[in-house]
Amino acid sequence: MSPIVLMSTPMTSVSALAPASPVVTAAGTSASAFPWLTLIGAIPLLGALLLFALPGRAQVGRALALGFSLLAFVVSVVAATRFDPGSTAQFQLGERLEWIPQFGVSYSLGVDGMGIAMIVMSTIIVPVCVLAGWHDVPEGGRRRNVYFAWMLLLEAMIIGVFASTDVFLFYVFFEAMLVPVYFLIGSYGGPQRHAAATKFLLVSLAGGLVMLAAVIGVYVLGPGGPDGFLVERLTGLSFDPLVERLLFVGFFLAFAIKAPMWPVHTWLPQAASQATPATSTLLVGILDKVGTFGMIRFCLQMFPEASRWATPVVIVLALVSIVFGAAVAIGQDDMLRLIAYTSISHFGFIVLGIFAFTHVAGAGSVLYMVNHGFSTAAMFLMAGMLAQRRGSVRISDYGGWQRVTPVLAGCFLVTGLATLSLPGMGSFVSEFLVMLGTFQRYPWAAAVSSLGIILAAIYILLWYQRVMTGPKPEGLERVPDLTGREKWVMAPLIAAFLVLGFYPAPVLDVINPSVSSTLQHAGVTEPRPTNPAPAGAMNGSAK
Amino acid sequence: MSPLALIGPPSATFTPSEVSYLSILPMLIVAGAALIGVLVEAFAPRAARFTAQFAVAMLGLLAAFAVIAMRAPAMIGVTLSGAVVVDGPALVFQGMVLLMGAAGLALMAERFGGRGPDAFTPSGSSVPGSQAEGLAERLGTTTEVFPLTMFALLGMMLFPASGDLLTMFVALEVLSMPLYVLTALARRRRLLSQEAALKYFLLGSFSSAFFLFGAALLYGYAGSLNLGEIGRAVGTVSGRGGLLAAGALLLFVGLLFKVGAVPFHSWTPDVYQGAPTPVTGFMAACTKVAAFGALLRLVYVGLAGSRWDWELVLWIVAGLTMVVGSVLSVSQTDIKRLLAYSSVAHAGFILVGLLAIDRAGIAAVTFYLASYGFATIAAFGIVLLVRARGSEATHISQWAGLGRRAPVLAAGMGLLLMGFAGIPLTSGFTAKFAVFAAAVAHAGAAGVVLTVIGVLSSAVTAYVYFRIVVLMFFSEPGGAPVDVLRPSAGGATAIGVGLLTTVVLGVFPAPLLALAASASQFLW
Amino acid sequence: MSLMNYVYLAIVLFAIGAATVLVRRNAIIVFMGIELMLNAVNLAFVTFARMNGSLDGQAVALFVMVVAAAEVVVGLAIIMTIHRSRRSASVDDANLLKL
Amino acid sequence: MTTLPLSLPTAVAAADAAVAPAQGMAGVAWLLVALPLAGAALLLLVRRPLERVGPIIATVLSWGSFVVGAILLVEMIGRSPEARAQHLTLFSWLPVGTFSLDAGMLIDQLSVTFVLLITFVGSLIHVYSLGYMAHDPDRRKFFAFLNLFVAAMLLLVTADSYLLLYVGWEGVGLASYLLIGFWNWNPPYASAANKAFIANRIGDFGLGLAIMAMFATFGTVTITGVDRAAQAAGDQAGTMLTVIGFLLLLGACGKSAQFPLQSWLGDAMAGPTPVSALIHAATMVTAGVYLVVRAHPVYDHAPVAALAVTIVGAITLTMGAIIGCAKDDIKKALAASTMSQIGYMMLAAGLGPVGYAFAIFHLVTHGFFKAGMFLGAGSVMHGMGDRVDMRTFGGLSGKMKITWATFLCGWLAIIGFPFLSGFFSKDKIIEAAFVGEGWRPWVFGLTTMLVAGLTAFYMSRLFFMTFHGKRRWLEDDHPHESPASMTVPMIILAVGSVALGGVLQAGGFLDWLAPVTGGHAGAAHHEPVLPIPVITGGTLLLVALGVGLAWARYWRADVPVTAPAGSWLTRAAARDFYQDDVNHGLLVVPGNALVEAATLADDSGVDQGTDGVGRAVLGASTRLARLQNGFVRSYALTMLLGVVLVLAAVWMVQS
Repeated sequence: MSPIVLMSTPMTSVSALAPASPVVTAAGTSASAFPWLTLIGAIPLLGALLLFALPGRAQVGRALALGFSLLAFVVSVVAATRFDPGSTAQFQLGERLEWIPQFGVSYSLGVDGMGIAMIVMSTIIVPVCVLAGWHDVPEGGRRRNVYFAWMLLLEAMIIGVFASTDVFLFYVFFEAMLVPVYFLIGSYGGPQRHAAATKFLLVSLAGGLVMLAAVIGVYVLGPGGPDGFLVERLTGLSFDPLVERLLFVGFFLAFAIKAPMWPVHTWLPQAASQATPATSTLLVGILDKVGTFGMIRFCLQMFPEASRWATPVVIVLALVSIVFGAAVAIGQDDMLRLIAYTSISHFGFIVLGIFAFTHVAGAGSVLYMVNHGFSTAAMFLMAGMLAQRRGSVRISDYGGWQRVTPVLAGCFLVTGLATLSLPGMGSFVSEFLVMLGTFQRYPWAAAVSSLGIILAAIYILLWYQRVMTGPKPEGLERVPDLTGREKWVMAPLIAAFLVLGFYPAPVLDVINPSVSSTLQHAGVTEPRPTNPAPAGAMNGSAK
Repeated sequence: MSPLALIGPPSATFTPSEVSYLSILPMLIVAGAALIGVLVEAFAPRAARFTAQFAVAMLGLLAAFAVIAMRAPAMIGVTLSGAVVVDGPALVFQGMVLLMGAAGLALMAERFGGRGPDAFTPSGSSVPGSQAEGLAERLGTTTEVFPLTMFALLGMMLFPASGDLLTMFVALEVLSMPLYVLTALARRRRLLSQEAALKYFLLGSFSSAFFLFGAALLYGYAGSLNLGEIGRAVGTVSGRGGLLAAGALLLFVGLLFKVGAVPFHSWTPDVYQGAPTPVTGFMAACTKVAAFGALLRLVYVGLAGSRWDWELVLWIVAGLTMVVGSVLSVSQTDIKRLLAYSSVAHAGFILVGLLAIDRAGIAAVTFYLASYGFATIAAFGIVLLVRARGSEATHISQWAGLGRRAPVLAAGMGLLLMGFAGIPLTSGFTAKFAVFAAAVAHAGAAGVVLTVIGVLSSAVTAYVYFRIVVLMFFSEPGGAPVDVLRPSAGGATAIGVGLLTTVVLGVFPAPLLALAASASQFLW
Repeated sequence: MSLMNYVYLAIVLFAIGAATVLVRRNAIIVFMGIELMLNAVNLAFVTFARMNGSLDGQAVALFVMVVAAAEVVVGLAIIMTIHRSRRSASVDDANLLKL
Repeated sequence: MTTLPLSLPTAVAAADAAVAPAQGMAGVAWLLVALPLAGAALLLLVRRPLERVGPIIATVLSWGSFVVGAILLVEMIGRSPEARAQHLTLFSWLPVGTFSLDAGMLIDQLSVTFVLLITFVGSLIHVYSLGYMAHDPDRRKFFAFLNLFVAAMLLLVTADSYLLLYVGWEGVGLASYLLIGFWNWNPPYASAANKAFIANRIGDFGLGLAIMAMFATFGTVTITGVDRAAQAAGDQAGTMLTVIGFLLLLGACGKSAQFPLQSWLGDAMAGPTPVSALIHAATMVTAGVYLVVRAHPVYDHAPVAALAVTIVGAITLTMGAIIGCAKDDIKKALAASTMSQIGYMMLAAGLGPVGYAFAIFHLVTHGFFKAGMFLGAGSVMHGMGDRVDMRTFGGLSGKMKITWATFLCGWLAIIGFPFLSGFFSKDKIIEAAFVGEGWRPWVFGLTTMLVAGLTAFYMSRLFFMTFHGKRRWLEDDHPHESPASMTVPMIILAVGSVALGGVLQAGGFLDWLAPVTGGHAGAAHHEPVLPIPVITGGTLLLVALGVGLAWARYWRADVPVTAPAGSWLTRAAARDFYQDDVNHGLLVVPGNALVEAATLADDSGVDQGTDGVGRAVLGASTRLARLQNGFVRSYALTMLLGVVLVLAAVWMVQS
């Protein structure tokens, strides 16, 4: 490798005294003296390598996995405290090493508010998944160690995805993370797991390879040079409209598959229903966010014209995802498939918010990504805990469980309420912000998307009713309620719902600058209210 | 920008009567080693033959490579009256051929504790199952494969360094003929092996005839066989356009046959399947490297000026090669055949890079060949190790559950397959990126179209590779028991090098890319 | 008589050789077709040498003959082995490797 | 955007002239919500130790909220009418670019009225529940949910923005869901809970969109901000205001069980009776009225939307009354009555400034008497083995004297017996309904008046069937009076039923509300189309008729134990005018069709599409592979064809 080339430190001086007006231009990456982001990613990577190397006799595998994932969490929290929401640099905690200068590729890391939020969310969910997957490989041995190793490897890759500021590097992580997921789905799970893993891989790979063509296109049309792949260098280029649209489609398709949006979603229900709950959690809770993350980071920022051009189609697809996903969810008997379809519906909201091109909707979408990570994680884990007790994921095999396992039922209900976006839960805040922002531009779209909240109530409550209510089930009186480990799995998630529901301001403060900078790059102006309130009463409560 | 301008001015001092021995020293070493091999075969006692042959061949290869590695800048020059041109690309390709040849040789020398090379019949001329075969079996070794391989390598080294069409033809034949013989020498399933040799030989000669005819037409057009002269003639000679275009395309037929491009690929699956597995690996890697080296020289030095005449045809060939290779690999059930079709698809990807007609394309092709070549040798090396009742378990159903039985080997194969599929952080990804980027950047709309076809074909091939991964890791072992042999140090090294390059060229591709880029200047 | 007629003759011979490869089953005859193609090329080379007034083409013809001779050695060896194993020199009988 | 300093819950000055920053007790008004919320959290999280004491803690916390509310009221009365509204900023809730919303509380006359109603009735019902739920194994959870409800309801009425209101709005919906389904091992109860929540969600859909429309139109969603913007925009924003008005109405219909979203309320009686009293009679279901009154500046400039409110109210009040006549289930009859009474309030709210204050007035008195009657019904059920069919009651007055007496007060109050609570509040609405021009006063006025008679009939029917006439008890019935923890709250509410109307009327409640509701003084300027004495007299006459008819049929005459077939109207009313069937046809059937169609499309369409690509590739592969037939001559032919094609291409290009 070539010697380290540290970025210069552009424009960070005004951070503390930044004016209250929206940031004019956020650009550049402020370097970090300490490679925080690399460290966050390196911890699970090391853990993964260690677990791969561990002999099968070693029983400490999962404890090690938990330890490494918790360590990554701690480090990510420390890094988050180093993040300055007031900075004018688009990316912070920057790191830069030359990697493939021939292609203008550098190992460039950096996060904006969205990035750090996603990283922290990921490092929270992974230990939860490790705990949740504690007994997933009952026979133990090497196979179990490898299971957790894949999890940690996936975590490392995902952190790489969220932290890359180099398009090539992003792509590398984006595609490479398919491998751990492929093995997680294909090796551990239900009887149809091979088919599910293959489908996941092929659909993702197809999208990813089309994106590769677009990445190449961006590179060829970009400025070139040893850092020609940096997002910031690729921002604000003027493309031929047709070319820009093609490039946009190339990126968008891959992200839409990953997200997943209707009609390229079919891999998800299959994968989620076959994988272990912990894997499904990682899959839907974190991995799929990469799709929407990519839309914001790359589609909107690099191809603003094309993004606006595609908006009508994307919005319609998002609305179809919302309604379609929710409607299909209502009809599911398989809990895991049901959750998968709810996620498709929720991803519809996220995409809707992204392409509404308003600050409120954009911030809502980013927050939604965080919230959905927690809520869907909780949902999958609940389903897993039920399935572990009953040995079935079919809803029709249940009934009356509230009488037997009240705490489980309570957690399940809270999780369900978070999924149906009850106010007070984080998911409400984000969903409402998305709709609020969307309404500013597309009232009809907001109205249609609102149908999703009715359908959400139906699928969640019917589910709860069929599983939990009714007369005490026969022969299951001795089913244990939540164990201590399971409570520790659920507690942080439920706490996250509530905290983000009532006090999302700290997270929003972190997200806001990245949203406004993205919108700035996208070249849109905020819609104004038609009949604004007289001065003094603007902007909610006066300050 | 004119392609000629890119290639740059001739810089060597041209001395007709002199021979720059340094420039051709590596080839001389290999030729010498091959000849010594013949002598060893004739005079050395049977017991010492294997060791002696292997040592001579391996030392020859390593010495030749050491010369290139240490004296490369001084070696550059046109020599032998322009018949041999040793320039950057030639040296890089020779280096690759030597290293891959060494890896291939190590696999050919694999004995698995027996007396002679395990893959080869002790008596190629005997009837399968006959008394003579049994006798030869008892007597031991088949060591003639080593000098044969060395002769093939000599041809492969000369091929990309050929300064004129005659040298190129001779090199083509020198590399082909030992391979025909090697193909016929499998120890097990000898009928298949002989059939493969026959097919390879007939079709190979057939294509050589086309190559030669193309050379004749170009000679008729330019009045010279020298590629540089032909290149210069393209701009100046008028009125014989038909000769030029037809000649160029017939030359391509000969070379495209060697790389296995559609529609000249049909020998590939049969020969790859029938040949002894180490030979298949050797062929897949070294022949491809040498043939692409020659193709590059032909295109960039001789024919770049007339690209409008043949470009369209090659675009179509490249597209067809990617599509047919990847689609056909989907329905394969024999692992060697499957890898054969995959090599066809890879030839298509490399062609895309070649058609950039730019130095970036040369570097990309070089990089692709390096990453593909080592990986494919390692892949065939792994195939060599998986046995059912003594012979190689090549039906993919026999690979089911291999991940349980031999996790390290299966993991290695999985890594190689991911490399073939072009998963990032493996060499295959960087290589694909390089060729596609070169094509998009320099081949205009055709480059974009080919790239899109290429990425879609990649998706199809990925299905194929991951199907094997599924079998190895996610399926329960099938009926007949499958054993995994332990390779010797040499074989393990060959496989290890393939694995290592897959990872290293994926994670740190910059040095090789830099080398390939700095060595992308043709001389004539 | 124009020298080009020799070229045309070469082309015709080449085509006859190629047709032989395609239509005959006996491996030896097929191989002879290939030899015919090579010699047709020789004719073309010599003709072009004459047209261009250089000796290169004639030199090539010599090389080609040598190469063809080498090919005969290798080719006949292969055909012989397969004939011994199968008791047949028909190229269509060697049909195990397919699909 | 820059970082906002993370503001802790502090009273920050609101830069709003009309609404003063919070001072004194209002500075800790958040305790209103926090106390019961803490109770709910505590009871839900700490399980075993609180099985016994938990209910008491919950009750104490609820009373604590009442005390805070009472102090707020006292302080508020101490200030001048203009300075009574106070605003308390709690913390930065949603700082998002142009939409920067703090969580805050608006303490004004309207919210304090509600706070007191909720905390007082709510606390009484906590006390009542101590007795009523004494033997339920899950009572800890029950009290947690009750506390949760109180907290959410208080949040709803004290929120300073529509969005925070929405939080409370769905919070009470959740509490309602939990409490309706409290005995959800009985499958119909679980379904009833779902139905309530989902019907409410349909309403919430409207409220949510209304909030979005407010933001898009006015750039703010605070109550004061929208008020001022709506007033400033006036008729310029007429269309948007009408849209917002309709959307708010949809929300109100869902929560207040107004036509066409009324069907859930009857089923909601599945919950324990104290729940029905508190949530489905006194407080939560009136939130729709609160919403309309809160948003009155919107309706002031959106006459069409206001008219729609009135019409919805009129339809519901009539429908509820008719349904009430046909129900034999005591709780469902009371629920129908609740619907009808809320219809009155909605109608009043839709009348504009004339009616806002009356709507609230009736809401408060109704809260007392209806809660009292529900508790009475609960007491009856307590004594009659949890049965609800009035046809098996009768003549209970002797056995349950206190219950009878308190129910009597409630009954008299609701039928508008002179000088009891209902008389003051309901008659005002009837009078206001007669105000106006054209057809409206006649339609609305006469409707309200006639339904007053109907109300008297069905409430008397209920009262007589339960407490008078022959005893139609089942064999093992042993009716007995309830314990003091139940009767005392009933007595207190009965006192309220009797006296509250008069006290408030005398105490100038309407004038007190005037700064918020835009002044009922309007009534003075607009005379009813009929003279007031005529209205009052006519109403009383109709009431007397209704009571008399009920007396004749349900006290003097024998009531059959099994319900007679009845006329088509009775049958229709007993089935809630086929509301469930209509819903089934209009919502459930198409909904199911959508679900099935989408599932089918997903399984056979989209999924097959993805797989189809795979199959196509495989098919192509197999077919192409046939070319690889093993014949070397065929391979040579392929090559030669390639050569020929290539040369042909060259030849074509060259010539």
